[in-house]
Amino acid sequence: MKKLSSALMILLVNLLFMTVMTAEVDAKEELKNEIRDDIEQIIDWKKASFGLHAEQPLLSSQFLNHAGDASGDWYPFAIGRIGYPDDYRAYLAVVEDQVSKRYRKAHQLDESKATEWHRIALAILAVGGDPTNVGSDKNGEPINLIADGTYARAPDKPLDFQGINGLTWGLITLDSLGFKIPDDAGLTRDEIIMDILKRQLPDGGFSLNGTRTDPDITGMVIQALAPYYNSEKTYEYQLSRTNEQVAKTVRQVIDEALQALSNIQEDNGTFKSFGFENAESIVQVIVALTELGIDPTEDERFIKNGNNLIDALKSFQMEDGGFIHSKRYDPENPSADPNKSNSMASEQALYAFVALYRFYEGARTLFDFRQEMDADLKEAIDAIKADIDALPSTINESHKAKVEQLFNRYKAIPVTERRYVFNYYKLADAMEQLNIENDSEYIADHMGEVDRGNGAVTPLFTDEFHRGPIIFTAEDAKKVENLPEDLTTEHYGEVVRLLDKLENAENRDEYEHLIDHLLNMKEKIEEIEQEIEALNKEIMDDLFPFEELSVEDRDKINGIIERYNRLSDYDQQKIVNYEDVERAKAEIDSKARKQIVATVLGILFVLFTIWFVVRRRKKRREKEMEFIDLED
Amino acid sequence: MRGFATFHPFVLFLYYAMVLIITMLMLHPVILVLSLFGSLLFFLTIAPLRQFLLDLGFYFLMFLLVAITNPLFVHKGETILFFLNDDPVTLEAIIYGFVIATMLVAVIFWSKSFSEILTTDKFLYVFGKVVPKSALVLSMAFQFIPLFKRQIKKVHEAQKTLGLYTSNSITDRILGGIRVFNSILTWSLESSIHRADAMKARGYGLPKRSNFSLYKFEKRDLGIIGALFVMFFVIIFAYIKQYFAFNYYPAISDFTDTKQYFFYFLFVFMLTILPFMMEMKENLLWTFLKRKISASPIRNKKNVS
Amino acid sequence: MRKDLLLVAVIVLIGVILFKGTKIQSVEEYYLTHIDDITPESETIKISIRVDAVLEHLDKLPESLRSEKYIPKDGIILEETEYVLRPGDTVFDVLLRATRHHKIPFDYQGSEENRFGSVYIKGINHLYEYDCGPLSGWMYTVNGEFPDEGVSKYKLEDGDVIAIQYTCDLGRDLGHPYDEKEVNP
Amino acid sequence: MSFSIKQGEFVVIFGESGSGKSTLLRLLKRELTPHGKKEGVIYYKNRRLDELDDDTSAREIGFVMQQPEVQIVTDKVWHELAFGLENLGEPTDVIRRRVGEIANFFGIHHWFHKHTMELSGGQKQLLNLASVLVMQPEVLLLDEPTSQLDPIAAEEFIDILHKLNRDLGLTIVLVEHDLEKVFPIADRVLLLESGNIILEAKPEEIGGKLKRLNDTHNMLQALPTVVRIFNELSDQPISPLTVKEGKRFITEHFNDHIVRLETSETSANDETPILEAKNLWFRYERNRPDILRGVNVSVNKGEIVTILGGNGSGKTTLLKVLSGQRRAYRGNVVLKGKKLTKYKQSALYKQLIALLPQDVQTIFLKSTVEEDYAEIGKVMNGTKEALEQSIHKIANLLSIEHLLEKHPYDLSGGEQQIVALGKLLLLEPEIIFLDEPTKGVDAYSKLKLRDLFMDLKAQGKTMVVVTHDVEFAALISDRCGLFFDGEIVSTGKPKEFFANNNFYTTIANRISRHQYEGCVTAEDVIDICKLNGVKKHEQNIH
Repeated sequence: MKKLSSALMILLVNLLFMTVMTAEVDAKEELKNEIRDDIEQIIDWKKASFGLHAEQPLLSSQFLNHAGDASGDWYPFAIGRIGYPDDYRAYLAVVEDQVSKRYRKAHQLDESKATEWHRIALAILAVGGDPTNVGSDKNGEPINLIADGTYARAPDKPLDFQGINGLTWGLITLDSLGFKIPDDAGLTRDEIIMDILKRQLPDGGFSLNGTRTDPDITGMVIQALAPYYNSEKTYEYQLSRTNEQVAKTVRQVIDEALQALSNIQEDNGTFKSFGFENAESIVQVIVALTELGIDPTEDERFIKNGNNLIDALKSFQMEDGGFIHSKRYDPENPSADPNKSNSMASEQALYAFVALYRFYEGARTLFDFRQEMDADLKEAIDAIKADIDALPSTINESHKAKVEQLFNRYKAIPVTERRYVFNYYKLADAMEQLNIENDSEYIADHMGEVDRGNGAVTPLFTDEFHRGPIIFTAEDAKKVENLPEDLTTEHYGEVVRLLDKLENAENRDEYEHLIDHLLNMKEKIEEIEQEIEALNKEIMDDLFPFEELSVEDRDKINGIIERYNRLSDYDQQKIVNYEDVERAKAEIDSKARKQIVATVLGILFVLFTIWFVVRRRKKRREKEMEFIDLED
Repeated sequence: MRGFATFHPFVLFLYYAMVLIITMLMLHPVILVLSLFGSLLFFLTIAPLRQFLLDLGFYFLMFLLVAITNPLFVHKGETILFFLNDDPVTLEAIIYGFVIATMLVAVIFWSKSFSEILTTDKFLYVFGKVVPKSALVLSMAFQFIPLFKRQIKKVHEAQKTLGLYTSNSITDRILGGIRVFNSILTWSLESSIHRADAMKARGYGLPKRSNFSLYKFEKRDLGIIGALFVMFFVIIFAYIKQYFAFNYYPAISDFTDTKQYFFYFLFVFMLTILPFMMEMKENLLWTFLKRKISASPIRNKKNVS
Repeated sequence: MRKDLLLVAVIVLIGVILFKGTKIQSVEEYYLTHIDDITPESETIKISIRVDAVLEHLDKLPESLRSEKYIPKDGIILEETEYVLRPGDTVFDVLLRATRHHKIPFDYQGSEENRFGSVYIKGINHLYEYDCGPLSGWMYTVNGEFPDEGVSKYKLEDGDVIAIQYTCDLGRDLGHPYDEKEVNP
Repeated sequence: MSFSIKQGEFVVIFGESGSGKSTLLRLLKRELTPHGKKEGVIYYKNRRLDELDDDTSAREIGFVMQQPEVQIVTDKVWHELAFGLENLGEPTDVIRRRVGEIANFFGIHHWFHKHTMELSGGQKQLLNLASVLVMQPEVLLLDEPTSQLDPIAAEEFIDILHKLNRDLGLTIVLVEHDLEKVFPIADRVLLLESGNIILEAKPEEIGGKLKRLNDTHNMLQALPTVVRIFNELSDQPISPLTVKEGKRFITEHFNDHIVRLETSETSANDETPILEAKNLWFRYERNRPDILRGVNVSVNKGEIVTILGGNGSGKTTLLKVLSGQRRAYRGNVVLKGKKLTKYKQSALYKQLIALLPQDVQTIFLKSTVEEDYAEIGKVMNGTKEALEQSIHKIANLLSIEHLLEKHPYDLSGGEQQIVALGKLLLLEPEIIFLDEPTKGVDAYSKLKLRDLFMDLKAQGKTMVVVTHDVEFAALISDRCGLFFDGEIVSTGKPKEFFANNNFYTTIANRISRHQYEGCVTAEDVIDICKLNGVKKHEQNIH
């Protein structure tokens, strides 16, 4: 009876639990669907902004022209991480071409910003490419964005050259697939971590330059440090701001940072960066939380007045599906119109939703690009998490065996996967309480696993996602023929995409003749690009400052204007400071005019003066003769 | 053949005062053009054609000069044509320059005919009527000043031949000038004693002094004064009523008002054209009379002195 | 003699033009070469131009100015706008940049032309001194205070807020505390 | 003194300068009575002069002064004429009528509207006379009215006076030093000396009476030429007065055996020209007529050359060109072998050239003659002592020591002329140019001037004199020239020069030319008459 009753009890509890569970599961399912809709809306908005239909791939010609720049990489990154069906190949082809081209220049991707490498590497991974083998540099060698973007940077442009941004994104990039850092690189993950930790502010958060927690930077730091949350390594370092000597684990720092974020969260759930509530700050905090396995809809620290982060983020969404940066007009940032969806806010919101979707789906975190875990491991981790959660809130000696057993199970999980035991900190706390020695390996020592590797598009969005053989269709061929004679850089993406498709197509032989044609086109476009670049450089180098321009520069300016006029309207947009050329032209014209007028007037002045003097002299001579007529 | 000039000096003075007041007071382009037109026409009738053309050429250049100068210094106005040394050169300022130049040239030509028509003795007469004492004083001044100037020149000449003050140094010249001036003062004191004697000898200082003039006030003078006052008051009335209001800054007024008050501009036209008409009338009369004279041997035209 | 005078006048005129400079620019060129780029990093000040005081005395204005083109209904010719503060900038420098930037007509008397030794604001947006009665003219405040110095003498600091205002009553209508002060020093 | 003047009488008063002529005249005009102590009574029409009412006094006694310019009050001729009547408060109609009347009488209506400045000296004095006469005076007082006029204008003026006296019966009292023209028309002549009337007689008796009174009296020289000649040759009390009478006197009384006076006059001066002008052309302004048209002059060292010529003929201009004040646009003036234009102005007027202008007052700048002389020190840059010395030397030479402390303006016309010349002499010039040196100089002073010129000539100074005073030219010249129509038409020694002229010649020549040749001065005539002797039958008569 007792047995029965207890069984009944268990059944009852289970039943109860089950219903609660199903209710919970239903709620999560609904949220996921909502998130899915949001993702689709943002993508549709982005497509619409390029004049594309919802059925057309986002990664098509016009969008592809932005491949490799800040406005063109985060979208493929985000949609690749969720497996939105799109033309990833095209993007990969263009971005590889871009990188190859940029590598031929003096500063490669950028003179000082390492984050250029990081962003592109992450995007390439997301669409299934290999960032360690991208196109080719001027020597024909394949380009390794990982190495060049992190440990193999030029000594005078180290990772932290651009501050905390370079460090966090460098670490994220390194950890994306668990890239190894060569022993002779002179840089270790620990060093990067410590470099980040040093920059912690007294209030627990992080910022670019300021003294108070900036939600964006703090969020990014957490995202970068998240894989090491479970590491027991204590870092001893000196805080760069206060010169205070401290010894802390990553977990301690992240917890402080989370508290700092929680402290600055507004009552409506938003964050302020530079005095403005904005969408991007919320995004960074959401992504940070998902990296740590924290559900933003549940963690009390991030729910203010019942407003959670997702609610807060959605308040920035416009009817067209896009997001605005801020609800208030900022004269210093005039592109962030409070009434118009903004590309940057939208792309960040997009990847926040992707991160959330992945989180609820139980997939790897947003910045963990490794193959999804196999079911066994996942099960094991879930079981440990459940058991840890089941530990009573007050621990005593009687639980020691249970704890030790849990710890052993934890240690059985590969080091690099242990981060997914999100509630490990409870176990660690328990062990500390029970004085059980915690001899778990330092995670940083084991993060380097691979030298190279492909990312993969995670097919979460749709099941239809598949990768068939590449067929260059008649439609594609027609597209080639439809390309205009007078090519502009506008067609660059399209040409590269078609070329790549054709070269890799199974039916390549059928359209062999188009390859040369396309190559030719590409070359032409590259010539135009070079011209644009040359013009931009000349404008920068030769025309500033205007005050020092002289009439001699006139030919040069006229030459620039002539070359500018030869470009197509689209390409003319790419001349960054053309307004300055016009200004310079005006300046020079007026200077030339000034000289002419001055010369003419000067000559007149001299002539008139001579005339006057001659007249005066004649007058004086006459006056000498003149005499009052006294009566004779 | 001075048709207009034969009017009583008072009439002439009154006329010039009115025309000058109107020309200088009302900055309306139409009025100024009318005034310029009238002054030019009249000057043409009293001056030789050659002199008239020469004057016209000269004042046209001056006109341009004045017109050009205004926009260089005044930057008011809405329609910027171009920038000169970062200062706007505006259409309004240029037009205003032309208007001012028109006024200036009109005033100059009125003044030129004024000095031709209203000779010093006529002027003195008018003045003397207003302030009787001043007429004699002015008359004496007019006689004495040239005398004084001539004496200075004579002394200078004489001193030069004495080898004094011939150097070109400025101090020397100034010093010389002062000495000469001193001696001239003595001379003028001396001569003024003599002149005082001469005046006393001729009864100056007797209590019942009268003022003689060569001019007679005739009926037609009265008539023209009446006409002048009527025209003047109509014009002033229109001015006070703002019928002649015209703005140059920041934008030039249009001419709708001008059309509306056309009637009043007619009076301005009549006033400014008056001297010319008088001349013309006289000319026609003369040609007519000449024909008559050649027909009959008797000359019946009274000689105007 | 007359010819000589004319000749001298022409020579003087040419001389003056030569001396003042012969830079001739079209309107577009002028505004093109004077647009000021605002960068968010630098120190800034704020400037506004207002004619509120005139709104109550519209009857005093000459007819030609009684238009919304010159006197906006809200009294704002330039709403408070932020500008970069360059080192050594005076109120005048900023005013000149702002009016050029917004293509607002601005007429002034150079510092060398008057006894104050400072630039004197004659007119902004076609509204000139004395246009609204004998006590009218342009005044300025910095952070709400009426400085004693001329516009080209007052050196600005980061964050200063300048208000250029038109007064119809020697500043009393703007809350200027001193009655006897000069309008627009 | 006491005297009376009848109505309609023409009385001439003469005497040495400083004899009180002007003072006497001014006493007769109440308004001009000089300050000072006055004794005695003046009656006008049997009423005391000082009891006359102002109106009558101003109206009935007219006064014309010496200088034409200073008497003109207003700027216009018509106004000047009206001035007196205005003062009397006459109504416009009356003024208009009277002014018109007088203008017609004087022939003024041609320049009725002119500015008074534009008139010539003669016209001015005429205007002064007319503007007095317009007030219809009973008595006309004139104080040396012709002294500033050229001979022709002076003659015209005297003629008008004669006409007024003769035709209108106007009472005229004339103070005059040039008696040549006035003697024939005067009714009575008074000779004043130191404030006394020492002689009062009819003009034809004056010569004889004065000679009897004192036959070396200075004023004998001031008498008209005819009277002087008569005085020397005859003791008769009634002298001829006109050229006509003089001619008759000589014809009737003197033989004509010797027609020509032998002169020992051998030109002692060397013949080297010190100043030469060749083909001078000059005009004041480009579009005005030529004033000099090819003038040729040559002046030898130590010579006195006189250039005669009418009014406005350009004599003064010639002098200015010769003295380097003006430059001829064609032709050259050569001074001591060097072109005048090559000299510096300062060098030219120091020890080389001096010019005495027509209006000598313009020479003086200071308040005493001595101070004025000291001015020259600036030019001559000698020591102070040297300057003082030379001042005294000159003063001594000119016998003007007594004038050194006086104000230049207080001097008489003759004194001014001499003092001004003295100032020039301080510059030690080699050539002295003189423009009308006898203007305003009385007859006696003229003689003094002549003596001075002779002294200077003896010192080797060269002099070029421009004048229309024919008598004076005859007295001083080595050579004379007639300037006419822009050139010098005839030159010659005075005797030949005047002898050859019929009209433009001296009175002495006119009196004697029918009988004798080459007599140009009174002295010449006296000499030749004495030489010829009195006609036999005449001797007995007297």
